[in-house]
Amino acid sequence: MIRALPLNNQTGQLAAAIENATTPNTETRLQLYRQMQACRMMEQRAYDLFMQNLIKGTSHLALGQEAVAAGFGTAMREDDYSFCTYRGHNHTLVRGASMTGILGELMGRECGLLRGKGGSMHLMDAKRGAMGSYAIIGAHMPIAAGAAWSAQYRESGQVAVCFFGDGTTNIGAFHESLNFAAIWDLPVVYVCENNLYMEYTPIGEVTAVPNPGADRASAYGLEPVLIDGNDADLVYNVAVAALQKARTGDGPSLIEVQTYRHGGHSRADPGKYRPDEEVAAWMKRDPVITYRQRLLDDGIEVAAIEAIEAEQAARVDAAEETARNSGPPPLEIAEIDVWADGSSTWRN
Amino acid sequence: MIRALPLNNQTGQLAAAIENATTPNTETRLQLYRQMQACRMMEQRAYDLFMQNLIKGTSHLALGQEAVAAGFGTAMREDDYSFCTYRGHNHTLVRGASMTGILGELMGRECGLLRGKGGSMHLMDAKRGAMGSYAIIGAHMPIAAGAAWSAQYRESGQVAVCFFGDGTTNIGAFHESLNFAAIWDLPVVYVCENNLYMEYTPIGEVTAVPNPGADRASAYGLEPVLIDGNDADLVYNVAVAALQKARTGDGPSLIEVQTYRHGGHSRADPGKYRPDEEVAAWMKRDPVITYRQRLLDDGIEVAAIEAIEAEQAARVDAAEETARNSGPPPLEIAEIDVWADGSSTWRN
Amino acid sequence: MAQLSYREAVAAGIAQEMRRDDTVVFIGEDVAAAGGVFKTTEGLQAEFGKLRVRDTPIAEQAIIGATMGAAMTGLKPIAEIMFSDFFAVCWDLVVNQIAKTRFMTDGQCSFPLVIRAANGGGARFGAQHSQSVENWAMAVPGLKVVAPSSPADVKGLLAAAIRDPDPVLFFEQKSLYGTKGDVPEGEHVVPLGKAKVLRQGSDVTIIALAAMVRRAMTAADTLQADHGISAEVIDVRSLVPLDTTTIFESVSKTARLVTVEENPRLCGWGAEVSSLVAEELFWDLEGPIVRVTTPHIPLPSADALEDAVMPSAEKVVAAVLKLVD
Amino acid sequence: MAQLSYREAVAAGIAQEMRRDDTVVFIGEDVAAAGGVFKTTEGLQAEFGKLRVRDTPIAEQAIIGATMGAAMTGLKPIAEIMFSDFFAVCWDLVVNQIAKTRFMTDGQCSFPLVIRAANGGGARFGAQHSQSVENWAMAVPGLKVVAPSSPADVKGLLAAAIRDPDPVLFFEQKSLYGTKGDVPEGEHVVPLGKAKVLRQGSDVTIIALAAMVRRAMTAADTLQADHGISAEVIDVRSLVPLDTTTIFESVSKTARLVTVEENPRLCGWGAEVSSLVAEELFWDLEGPIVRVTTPHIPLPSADALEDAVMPSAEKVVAAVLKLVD
Ligand SMILES: Cc1ncc(C[n+]2csc(CCOP(=O)(O)OP(=O)(O)O)c2C)c(N)n1
Ligand SMILES: Cc1ncc(C[n+]2csc(CCOP(=O)(O)OP(=O)(O)O)c2C)c(N)n1
Ligand SMILES: [Mg+2]
Ligand SMILES: [Mg+2]
Repeated sequence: MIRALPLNNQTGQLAAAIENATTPNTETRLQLYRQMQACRMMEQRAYDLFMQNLIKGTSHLALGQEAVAAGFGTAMREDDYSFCTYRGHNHTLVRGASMTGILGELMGRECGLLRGKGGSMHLMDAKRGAMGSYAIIGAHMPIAAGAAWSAQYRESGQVAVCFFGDGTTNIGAFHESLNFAAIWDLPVVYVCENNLYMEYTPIGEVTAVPNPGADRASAYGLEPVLIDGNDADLVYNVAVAALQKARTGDGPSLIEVQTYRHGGHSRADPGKYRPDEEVAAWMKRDPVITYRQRLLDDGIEVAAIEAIEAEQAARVDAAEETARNSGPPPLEIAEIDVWADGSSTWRN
Repeated sequence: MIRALPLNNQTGQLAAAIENATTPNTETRLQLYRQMQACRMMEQRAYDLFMQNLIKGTSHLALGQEAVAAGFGTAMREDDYSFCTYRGHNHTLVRGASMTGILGELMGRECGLLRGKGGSMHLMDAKRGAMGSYAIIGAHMPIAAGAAWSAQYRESGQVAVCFFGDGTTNIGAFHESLNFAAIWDLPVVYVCENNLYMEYTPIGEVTAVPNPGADRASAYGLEPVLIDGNDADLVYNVAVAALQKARTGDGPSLIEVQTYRHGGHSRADPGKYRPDEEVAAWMKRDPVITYRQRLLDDGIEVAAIEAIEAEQAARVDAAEETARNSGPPPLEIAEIDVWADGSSTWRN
Repeated sequence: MAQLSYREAVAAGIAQEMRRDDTVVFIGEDVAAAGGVFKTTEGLQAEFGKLRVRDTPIAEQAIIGATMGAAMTGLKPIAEIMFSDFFAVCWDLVVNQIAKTRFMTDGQCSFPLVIRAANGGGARFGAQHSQSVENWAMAVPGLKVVAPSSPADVKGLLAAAIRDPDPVLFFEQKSLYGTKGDVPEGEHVVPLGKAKVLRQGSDVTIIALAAMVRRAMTAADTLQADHGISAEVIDVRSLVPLDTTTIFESVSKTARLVTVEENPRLCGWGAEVSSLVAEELFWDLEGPIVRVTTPHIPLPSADALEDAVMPSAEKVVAAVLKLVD
Repeated sequence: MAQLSYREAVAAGIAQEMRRDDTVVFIGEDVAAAGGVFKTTEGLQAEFGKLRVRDTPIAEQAIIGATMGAAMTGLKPIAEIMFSDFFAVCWDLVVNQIAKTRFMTDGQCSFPLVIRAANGGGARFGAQHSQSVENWAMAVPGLKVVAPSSPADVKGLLAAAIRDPDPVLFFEQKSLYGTKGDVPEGEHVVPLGKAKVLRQGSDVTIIALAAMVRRAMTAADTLQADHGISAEVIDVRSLVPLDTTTIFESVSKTARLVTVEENPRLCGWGAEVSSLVAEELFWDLEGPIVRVTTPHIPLPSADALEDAVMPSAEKVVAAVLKLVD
């Protein structure tokens, strides 16, 4: 069940945890499935809403990558922090953010999580520990380290989890953050979602090592970890181990998960630069469909699975409905909340 | 004679070259000694000039690190490019820059290499391939990659050599540059002069790995190389090998050399944070004094050595004399040469 | 004349210069095989090959640093920063290295390079992908700063920027990429540092840049039609060098100045031009100098909000009316 | 009152706040064990321990990013950027993340943080260690910008900046570190956003910031003594929020304005103030608004050259004489 991808010298605390992990219990697995379906259905709906031109601007879907958000989201403590990118709808949703808020934000409606001020690339639900989506590559990595530093200083036992892509491993902020987190033993888990492409360019063409995350771990004294990111059980187990490690003072982790986005990089991109066979091979490894089959194979009742599907489908319908009926944000809000006093005044 | 410091997994093209290298010939060795003495005497004189308050602003001496500049400077082709830092007097001198120009620049005189416009941290002698001294940590690393890219594109066979410190390995530009150089197979040699301190902080306190340069090489698919940087013969041999590798299209190298600065970080710093025993141990490994003894032990005539010493002492005296007699730069030059047309005009 | 889009004019300008000078090379993220995320550089790699048109990693410091190193050693590189907001991740290379090294080294090196970037709002991309940051660049000695408003200027000014021996930051307005216009077919070069009087007028001078130029023109039409006010409209085109001759001539004639800039209020290029006029043409003025800007806020993402805060033709009209009344 | 140097006032301000609030923490390069390269933070680690006062690697993006992350999760961090020129290596974190995230997220998070930096010229450090970059920060919505001119203001404004719930960039003028002045002994807090009239006058208003304040005062003395001109001198102290009330009151009275700023000419804070006055107080003015700035060049290193290009009391006098004559 637990399948780590082979990697040289992959030894250490996390490798041992992966080795010894057992299949999550049924309740957890159903939650993993629920989270994946929630993400999947929400983003499919978002795609439909683009097509109807109800979502303006850009948007970056993570269709095909749901097991990562679901695995970590399920493993995290409620008060843990998460930091993600413009491709962060799912990471935000799994922390408990309102689906209406997410779809509303994509549509630029008043009911949006940010009332339309941020847009699809900047989702945040701070009261649920979803500490924001950042649209400039690498920027959130040191910010996540800072949240972890704060947790460490306050001895709160919280952990920060930071999601980013393969392409992000080549920017300076990646390097600074990893070194910084390592020397201060910060409770932060860096999750590199390697979906094989930085926008339109295959990651191998711009990266000096085959595994952009895992092959860099030793540069920070960290254990190299590379796993199948389409396997929700595995992601969950690794997440549990890395969160535990961070929570008990054993410092940061860098985890590379291999996955694939089903569509293009962003709204504007049909993703045609990818070989058909590659796409087809990965579609076969669809994390939602394969997990559903695995649950059935493992004897979980189809009724339980279908109940989740129905419940999430209804949730998406309701969210869309509410978002559609929400008006545009009041224009006044464009000039508030630059400052903590609620104003945008720069003079007296 | 050739002593590489032990490092795990140190295998590859450069390790093999170090293994197989022989002692440089006598002419080369006398040149190495000449370069080291030139650097040593010039910087000692610079120190005296501070004390007389003839050098304003800051200044960063590399007393104790001369074998690195000498080794590379001697191995480089005349048309190769070098890029260095604020601690770059020696790297500039060994490329053939005028000593008068260097001391004059430190003193802010008209005879300065930059006529006083740049100061001690920005020495450049472009026509000799000394492509500048950069005072913001890490910035020159991608610039050196660019010069190497240009050489590669023009098929000129030139190599760029880029010197930087241990502390520099923790900044983002380091990471971006190494990855960039590696994927494009650029003819650039990155030389990390590990003098154990980033300013006043021991490098180990702020770095996640014991060897800040060598332990990062594998993150860029490069061979880890760690050598004694106080051994001019060894530095020279490694430089020859790395330059050759770059010139023949085998791409970049990252070479960590261990060395030590005898004085403080900069003019303002007496260097008191360093344990006395540490300083004493390194003074015993003074690259100039130990090399002199080695040459004698290897049967080189004392007369040849003393001739070099006398010649360089005279050179420093002459340089100081000329610089002292040079006036302040004409004030008009403060407002020229922002643009290639010689002007600083921003309006018509 | 050919009809080209603003987007197509980018590739046309680069191609024109790459054909005549093989030291011109071009790098950036997804610019080569994919032709750029805004499709501005399609066809260049096919025509000029993989050595001259290259994709890079996400590493803006490496891109801009390499561009600088190449420029000081014999090439004429062009780099793309995908969104001008990302200048912030490589600002040191731009402002501390590229802008200063020639001066600091007493003129030992030149930096014939161009950095192109998609700039400005209107695409509902949110605050980190919508900024107008020409003023960031204008504030730094050693950088030339250009921002075209039409396809013909894109091609001609880009060609001039590539030929220029100094570093040029070339701001392409992303909301204009789809707009079309006539572009001279053969070699086309528009000198840097020349503003363009787009419309003659006698009552007020309106100066604008990039996407704001059309809004200023629309405002001028309305002012004429509805209020009988004759506005002269100037497209500044280049902030450095700044064509104070053309601007001053106009203001001396109309005695009134309104600037229209997309950037947030404080320290924009409009402030600089206003302060120049307030210092040098004070006695010619017959009224306050009014600046129309985005308020001093980050740009909101929702379409309704974004439209509400950016300068519009209506806001320009209102500003002029307040001034001329 | 105690006599403190500008340098000592930094540590005094930080210590005052760290004593009253243990969520205040402080990080930077060589700031802790060594007390800072300018010796501004000596004694802090000894008093507050290694967890509250920490040395970092050379990694400004990590420093500022961590500061942001800590601020949004319950701490009140202070970070040092050793030289303000180095803002360029972490500008994205400052301007795109810290400045915008509160606004973008509809106010979900606050960023009670301070970034201190040694700013400005006069130390013969050359163009990469001598810039005055307050105007870079002023141009970005979401940042408060403070630059004290005296030890008392260093302590009091720094304390206010630390208490402020918004991000404050605190520019310490490195050429002032050695200057001394009276500083109130007990708790001392000077509110942000209040300019200070240092000298009353009736003929012209001179506004200045940081190191330029003394030069403005010297100029005012000379103007009075040698020319019988009565100059009012205002220390702006804070660029955001900007105390237009105090400035406008003064200009309404004197009808003439001279700004003195250390940054290079284009798009400085003086341009902003000038444009505000040219728009809102135009009818009160009796002459042009004159800006005294460093020319639009990088700063040269040699003492003779550096002194020649920076604004001086003589240049301010000359500007006023041209204006008042
Ligand atoms: C500093 C910076 N450079 C470039 C971009 C444009 N950009 C947005 S997403 C992206 C690709 C990111 O690839 P990866 O890290 O693999 O994440 P993925 O999109 O695959 O999830 C790029 C280059 C950016 N947002 N920020
Ligand atoms: C971006 C940046 N941050 C900080 C500094 C200040 N600074 C100058 S030298 C230095 C230490 C550099 O250490 P290292 O790389 O080991 O070089 P060394 O001085 O030992 O030669 C620091 C922090 C700087 N110049 N640039
Ligand atoms: Mg990717
Ligand atoms: Mg060092």
